[in-house]
Amino acid sequence: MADVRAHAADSREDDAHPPELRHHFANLPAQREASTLAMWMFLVTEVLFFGGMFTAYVVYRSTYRRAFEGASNLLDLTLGTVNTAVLICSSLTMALAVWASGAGKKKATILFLIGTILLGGVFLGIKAVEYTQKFQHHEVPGPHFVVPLDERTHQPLPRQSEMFFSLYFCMTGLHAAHMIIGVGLLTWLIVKAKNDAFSPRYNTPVDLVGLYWHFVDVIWIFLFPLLYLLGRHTL
Amino acid sequence: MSHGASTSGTPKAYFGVFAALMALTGLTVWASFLHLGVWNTPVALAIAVTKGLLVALIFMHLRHSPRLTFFVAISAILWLAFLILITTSDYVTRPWLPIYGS
Amino acid sequence: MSATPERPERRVNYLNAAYGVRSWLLTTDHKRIALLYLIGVTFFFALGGIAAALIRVELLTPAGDVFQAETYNKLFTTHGVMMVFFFMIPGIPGVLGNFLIPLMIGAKDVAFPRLNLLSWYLYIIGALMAFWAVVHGGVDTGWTFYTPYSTVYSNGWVVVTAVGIFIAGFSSILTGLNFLVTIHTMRAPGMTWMRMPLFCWGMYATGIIQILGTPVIAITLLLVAAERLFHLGIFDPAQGGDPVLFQHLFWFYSHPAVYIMILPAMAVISELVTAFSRKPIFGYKFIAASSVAIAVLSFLVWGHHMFVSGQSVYAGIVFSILSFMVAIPSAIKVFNWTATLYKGSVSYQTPLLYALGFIGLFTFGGLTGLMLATLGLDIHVHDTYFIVAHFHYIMVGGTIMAYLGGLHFWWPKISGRIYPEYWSRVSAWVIFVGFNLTFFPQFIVGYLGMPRRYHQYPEEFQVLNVMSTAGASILGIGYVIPLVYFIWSMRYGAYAADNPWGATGLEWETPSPPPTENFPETPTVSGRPYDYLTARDREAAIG
Amino acid sequence: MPFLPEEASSFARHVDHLYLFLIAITAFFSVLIGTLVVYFAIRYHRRAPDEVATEVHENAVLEIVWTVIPLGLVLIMFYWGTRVYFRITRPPANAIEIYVTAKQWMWKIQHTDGHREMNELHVPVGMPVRLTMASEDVIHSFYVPAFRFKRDVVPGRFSAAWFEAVKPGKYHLFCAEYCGTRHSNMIGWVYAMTPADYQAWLSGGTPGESLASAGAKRFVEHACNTCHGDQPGARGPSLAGIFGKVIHFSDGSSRIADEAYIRESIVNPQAKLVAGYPPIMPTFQGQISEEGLLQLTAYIKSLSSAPAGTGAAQTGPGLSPGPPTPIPPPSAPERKTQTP
Repeated sequence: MADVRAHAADSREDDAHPPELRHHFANLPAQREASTLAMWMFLVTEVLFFGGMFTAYVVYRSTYRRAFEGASNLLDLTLGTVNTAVLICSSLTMALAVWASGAGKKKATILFLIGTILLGGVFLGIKAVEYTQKFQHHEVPGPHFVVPLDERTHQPLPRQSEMFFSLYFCMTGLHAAHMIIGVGLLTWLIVKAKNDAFSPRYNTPVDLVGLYWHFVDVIWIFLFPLLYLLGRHTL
Repeated sequence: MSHGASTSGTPKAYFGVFAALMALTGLTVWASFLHLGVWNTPVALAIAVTKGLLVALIFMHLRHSPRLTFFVAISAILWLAFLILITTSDYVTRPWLPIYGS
Repeated sequence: MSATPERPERRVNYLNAAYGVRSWLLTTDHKRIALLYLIGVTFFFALGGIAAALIRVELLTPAGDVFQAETYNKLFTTHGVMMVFFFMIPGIPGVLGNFLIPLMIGAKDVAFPRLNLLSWYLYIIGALMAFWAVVHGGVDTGWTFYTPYSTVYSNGWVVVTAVGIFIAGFSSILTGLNFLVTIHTMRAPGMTWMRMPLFCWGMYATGIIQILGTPVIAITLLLVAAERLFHLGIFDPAQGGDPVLFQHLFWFYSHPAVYIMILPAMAVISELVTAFSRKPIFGYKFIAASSVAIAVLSFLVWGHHMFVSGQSVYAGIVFSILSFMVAIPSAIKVFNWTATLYKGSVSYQTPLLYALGFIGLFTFGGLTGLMLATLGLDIHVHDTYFIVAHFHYIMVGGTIMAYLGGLHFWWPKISGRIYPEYWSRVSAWVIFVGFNLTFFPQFIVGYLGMPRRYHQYPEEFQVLNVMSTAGASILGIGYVIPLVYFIWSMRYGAYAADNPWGATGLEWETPSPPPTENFPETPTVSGRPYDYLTARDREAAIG
Repeated sequence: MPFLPEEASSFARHVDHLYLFLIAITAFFSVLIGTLVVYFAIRYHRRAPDEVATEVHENAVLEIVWTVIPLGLVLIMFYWGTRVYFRITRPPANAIEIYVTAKQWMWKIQHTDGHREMNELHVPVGMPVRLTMASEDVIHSFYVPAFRFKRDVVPGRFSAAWFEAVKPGKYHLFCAEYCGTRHSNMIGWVYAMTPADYQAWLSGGTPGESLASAGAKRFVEHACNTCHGDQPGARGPSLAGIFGKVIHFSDGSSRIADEAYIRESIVNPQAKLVAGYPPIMPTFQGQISEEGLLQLTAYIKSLSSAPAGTGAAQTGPGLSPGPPTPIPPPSAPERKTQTP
């Protein structure tokens, strides 16, 4: 996803006269408005990018309802809930970082950015734990997949539960990839913040990375109920 | 066109949204254990949509953004709806084929 | 034509502002990036063209005696992938869009110049990956990658090609994004939406499709690659997957993609017809609205590719009626172009020959498209040469004609030179004749039942196939001639004035070729678009 | 007409009439636009280099006219096309059942009375024929241009379509959906024969074991009868007489039992649970070949139409099924049918 970093890099702009103003823009607000509009359009492409998998999820869940409900109950609910909470906290610290950079509080900005990275790291850590659990239980789709047993009836789930795990790994895997890119962007922001790149007049890059991070959080906000909670009522 | 600090909200607003999101997460987990029959999924989706709106409007300061950004966000939801609804309409209407015609 | 302009060499322009490979490969000037796209797009058009020539050679005889079946399948896949993803989709937006949009709206450059250069690199990386796959054994799935053949049974370089198209897809997304933000935020003072040239309206509509459509094929190809690498079963029926779901996700993008190909062509034609009738366009608002209407409606019609594929009867009916609705804005545009010629002052130069060719062939291609939207008929003609003929009439008869027309029209602005008028008219006619001889017989052989992608076919179809191959060779020659004289004109062509055609538009108010910063100072715009001096204005001026 | 293939099926005529209507419209508008464009280009040719055009104002009425007229024409096309489509997609009740299995690069065709053919299909003229098709690997498409008949054969489900030959003859059979290396070799012939010839052909060749009886064996082999064995209090719903009837499910929805439903219930039984029965049936996804699924479906259908005994093939009126004979020697030599 090199384009995301380059995209944010492009709107970072540090050139002559007011240092951050690019030669072809009239003034800083115009440049900020253009960059924000571009970021929102990029987020539209991300919505449709995940949208393809949500379509597959909707179609296969209606076709193989029991398999999906049974397989979903095998996911670790506590880890999922904790992950959701962690991500919401990271969204909070990210929003505060954007506020701090806009208010010119350099130290607070850096602290909040570090907080966001740590929370992102915790999220990825929990994801890694979940993935290793799946590997151990042979719930990873592909040749080594073993049809798991239903939580309640201890009967083997329908074979199509493998489809649920295929979608689970594709969706959460792509989400995790976006998280990793987000963490990369945040570390780059911290480096710039240390060099006094941001001021109340110019904090566009922090704002844009904030938009991206909040978007990744919204994706998880939808992934969590659709993947973890769909079958709980059958228990 | 607002710029600088005024585009982002106040910390107080952020903590309010944070609390709401945490509460809604708890709510959706709790609600998933209830036997609401066919209503389980709509309830979960409604909660997720509320959380998404909270994040978008306040964390992503969509409220203060120019109208154009608002349209861009709406177009994402609309096209996602086109993709999902029209595709599922094919699957829903597949068994409607009459077996023995007139 | 004004007196022979003084040699532009002495004046600094974007071509001689800097020399050396670094100045080209690291440029952020939208005009240079347009030329980089021109080189890349021409190279991959040549590749696709060679594959097409070999296919036509094979189809001279009913028996598959020139190539083995495996090689033939790789040839038509290469032709499809190269032409669709690496020529048609980046073609007009990358070359003419990049060069002209900033000039037409009076801006110094696009909104994100470095992102623009990144788009070119993504395009080249993606295209070269696909080219590498072709050289190392190729892909035999067809450009549509239908599963489960592409995921389970094909042993070609599907993953490398899919990732190549995925990367080139991002180039298309970022180009669309760049154009949308540029048109929204960087129009010159006074350049309201209703004073913007129709070319920009067409590119705006194309940008909408690029932004909203491309991500879906990106995820679809990613899922195909994941399925091949990790043996997932998302589209594999043996593990519960549904191949028709792949077709839904694939065509959700790929039908709007054909509008990514035709909308820029229509945008060019609006400019050509106006400039060579020396008359304001007829129905400006209707053409602009039609472009955006096509962009939106194009996302609702993809099911007409799947009438016989097991899609439900009722979904077929819904897609059929919606496909008819999307045809209406195209009809409105054709009528408005024709009305623009009425009472105009029409001059026969090559761009106009291409424009007239476009209007004729696009009308015929569009109407055969209506035949395919008709449920009762599509059952018989789906996956036959009737379909091949239809989309070639739109893509070759439409988009490539418009692309060449646009290239000739703006060549003086791009290179500061005039192309040879005689040779360009000859090649225009050669292309028109060669094209019709190639693809009209395919309508007939298609309705007679010859299926697509056939390496060998029954004897009774041979006569029509021989005609088609004959036409293809003429068409091939027709395409080589412009390549020769455009390169020739770079060095030996006459110097072009700033406005050789006397056309309106901000791009004609800059020198040819324009300086790097386009305009000495940002121009202001007033009055209606295309306000050509008309007879009444002249009498008013004299009176 | 030289540019139309033979009209050898009942709906071919309707498709061709629709085609001629659409050609007329295409020709009319292409000629109209072509001549207008050329005429304007000549009539208003720029004679002097500084000649200017005459002002022509926006004309909203004209715009509305050339929006409404295409809209009207397009709706006519849609209506006519959908009417022909309904004729094509609605199989009549008394059609002959023929099962087709598409495999990478060949068509295996089985008649209900046990006749098996490779890349060839013998059908009587004047009788509707209903094909139930399944694919063992990739997507194929059964395409008979002379019948204007085309249906994709998607793996993982049954595809059903019908035609009725009206003219005896030998017609091309193509695979229309790209299916791999020898896609262009997956062709064959459809022989439409007069009923007398068809009878001769039927009784001539020695049919193998009928599909329904093979299905009965498989029904026992997979222990389906342990639950679906018709005895009272069986754990699974009885399958006698369900074909073509409406089945009510435990979540309140209901559906007509067709081949697709039977196949889905074998491959993915948890999808639709018959009211009053627990979801205990295991999935047979990937354990029964396409051939086996066809045989089981034929058997279950035979339970619905024939009141007594099993294995009696469900055939149309006037066509007596071939006598059940022991397994024939390797396929009898191909009989050359006399086409008029």
